[in-house]
Amino acid sequence: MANPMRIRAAAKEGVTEVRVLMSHVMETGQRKDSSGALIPAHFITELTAKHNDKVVLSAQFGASVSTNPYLAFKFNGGAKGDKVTVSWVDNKGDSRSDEVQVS
Amino acid sequence: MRNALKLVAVAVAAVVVAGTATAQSTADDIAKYREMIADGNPAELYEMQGEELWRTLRGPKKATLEKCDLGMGPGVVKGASARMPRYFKDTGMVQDLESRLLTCMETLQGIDPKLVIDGKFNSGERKTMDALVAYVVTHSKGDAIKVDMSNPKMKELYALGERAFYYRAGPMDFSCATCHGEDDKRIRLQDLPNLTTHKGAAAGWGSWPAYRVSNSQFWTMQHRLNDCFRQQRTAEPIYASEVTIALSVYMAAKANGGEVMTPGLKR
Amino acid sequence: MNNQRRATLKAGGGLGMLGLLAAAGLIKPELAEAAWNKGAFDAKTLDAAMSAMGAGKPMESADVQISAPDIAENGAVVPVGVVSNLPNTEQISIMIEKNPNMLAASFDIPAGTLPDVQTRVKMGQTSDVYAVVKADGKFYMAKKEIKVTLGGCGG
Amino acid sequence: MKMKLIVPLALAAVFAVPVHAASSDELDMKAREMMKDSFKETGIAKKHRMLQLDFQEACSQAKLPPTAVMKQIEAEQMKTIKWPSDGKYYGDWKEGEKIAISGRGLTWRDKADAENGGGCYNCHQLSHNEISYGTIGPSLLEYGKLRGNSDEMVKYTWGKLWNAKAYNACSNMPRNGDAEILTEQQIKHLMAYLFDPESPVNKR
Repeated sequence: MANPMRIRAAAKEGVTEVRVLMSHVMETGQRKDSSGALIPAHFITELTAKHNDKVVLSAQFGASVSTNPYLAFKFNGGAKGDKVTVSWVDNKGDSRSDEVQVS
Repeated sequence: MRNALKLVAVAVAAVVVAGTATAQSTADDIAKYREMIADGNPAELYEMQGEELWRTLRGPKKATLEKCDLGMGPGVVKGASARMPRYFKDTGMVQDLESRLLTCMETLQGIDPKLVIDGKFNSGERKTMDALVAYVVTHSKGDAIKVDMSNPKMKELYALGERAFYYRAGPMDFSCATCHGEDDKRIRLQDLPNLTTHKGAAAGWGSWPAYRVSNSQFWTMQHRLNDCFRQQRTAEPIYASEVTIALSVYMAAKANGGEVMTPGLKR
Repeated sequence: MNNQRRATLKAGGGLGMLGLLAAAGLIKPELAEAAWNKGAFDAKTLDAAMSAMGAGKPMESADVQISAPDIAENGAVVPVGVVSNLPNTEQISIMIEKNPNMLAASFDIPAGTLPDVQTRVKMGQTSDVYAVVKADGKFYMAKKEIKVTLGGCGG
Repeated sequence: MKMKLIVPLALAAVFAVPVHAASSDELDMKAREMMKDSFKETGIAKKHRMLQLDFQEACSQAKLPPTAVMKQIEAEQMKTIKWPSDGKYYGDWKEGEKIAISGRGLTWRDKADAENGGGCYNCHQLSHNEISYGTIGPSLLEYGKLRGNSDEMVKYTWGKLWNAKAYNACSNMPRNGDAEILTEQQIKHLMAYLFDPESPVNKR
């Protein structure tokens, strides 16, 4: 089971900045283990962020995104207490969704 | 001949100056890089897991760690790691954070310390330890390093730590001092704190444990020391063994008064 | 649903599982609707990746800005931010020329979201990093070289 | 000398009160025990690695040993230097560069038969092209260009690469040849890297 994300969303002067840390190995499929066997690719492929019910960002990731991915973006509007939800799915079908209130 | 030597000296000086200029711009670029990744330390992910684990019923005794005494009273996490290693009356030993957590896991939860001591990094109970450490050290961030050196055992471990620090051995003749005994040195592009000074010890001790971007792992001080010895080409230090506590006391005492910046973010 | 999505589904790529999960109600439908552009992510050359994205040969634009360090202390974590000053920016993509798979990430920017994203990517070696922006249906780009250094004791 | 210490100390331990402050000799002894007991064998990193050679022990303090001791160590270490068996000092600078860059080998994760690196860049600046270099040792940029290739300079460099302790008893630099970190052939490659005019150490 995937570990939770850390999401921070802060509203300032009409713009909400969202910063997300995801817990994921982001394995490229090109690395070998100590016995020389290829470690299968395992990485987040898609991500969606919503402000209340509105999609504010959708992203596609490849294996070149760093382990424990970081993402920061901004959207107009958003007020203290609003809900920001971030969801991801990886290439093995694992998924995770977490939400946070705008501060 | 003498003139020729002088010429060489001038040429060397010129190279040194030119070298310093490029080294400076490289150092600035690296500083910029570090600044850009400073926000969003993945150690936070470990901290979240650690906080959860702290409150989770685990081990044969199905207990949490909420009564664990890290030296500030049962369950007090705030400021605890800033004061470690410290002498604990109940065990009669000087303990660093990891060895103290082992005591709590054993007494409260019934978890065998061997699972960690003989374990492998990044797996099993050592992985649990990583998360717990991340949780605890985050709650001393910004505090002053405040290690109580009044106990005679602390003093003895300091003296032993100092001897371990200068102990040269192995096929490469290295000691800790080889890399950490002088100011303003670096390995490759990584600055090496001079751990024999307050300033260097505060920078080094104060910024570990840390998340390492090069291998995407959170490293406790036990892990940091283990890898220093690996690179020294010595035999492997036993997890939470006396040498690891002694070196920790040596560094922490030198660092006293410095700022806790944990969890750090390292190459 | 665009052509890319249909083609990928027909090919039975990595999205089969997603569909199943969506059907089972395990993931929210809007997540499954987003199309992971397998062709672009699997592309081995810059041209192939660009064409799979429908970008062709984007023109260089000063309105696309990359914020990234000149030197990365470690290639495993290289911070890359992209800001677009082009009106109606719909999409921002980050590509690393010398990585085996050059497309690292692609962001769809709906109205109301600022064309300003930051993430971190892996780089195997010193390389040009491209920011490709789709605005008003047209593609633009900027590039910047990031040096990747070897570090530590190397053991 | 060390053996004699053990008996009185063991006795002292029996009568010792818990707060008794250990003397410097006792601490030295405890430290030696600690350096033995706190380590375990893993892979090729055997426990005997914790035992010290005489010069290692002499160089295990914040202060350098007295000049006479240093001179004696240097004279002994000088005897360990093996000069090239075929009289040829230079290999291939391209191979030398790889050795200079690699910091691998001899850790408990390495295999016994693995080829070790020289780890030169960990501590030294060498070529114009590599910006990631350490500063524990002096810059060796344009080594051959600046120093020339007189017999004296070539021999000194070979000797220094083989056993740095012959020239500075407590040098931070490993005894590459003497401790069998690098082979004679690898040292030849490093020599070429340092002296060859075509090497990026000398050619911009």
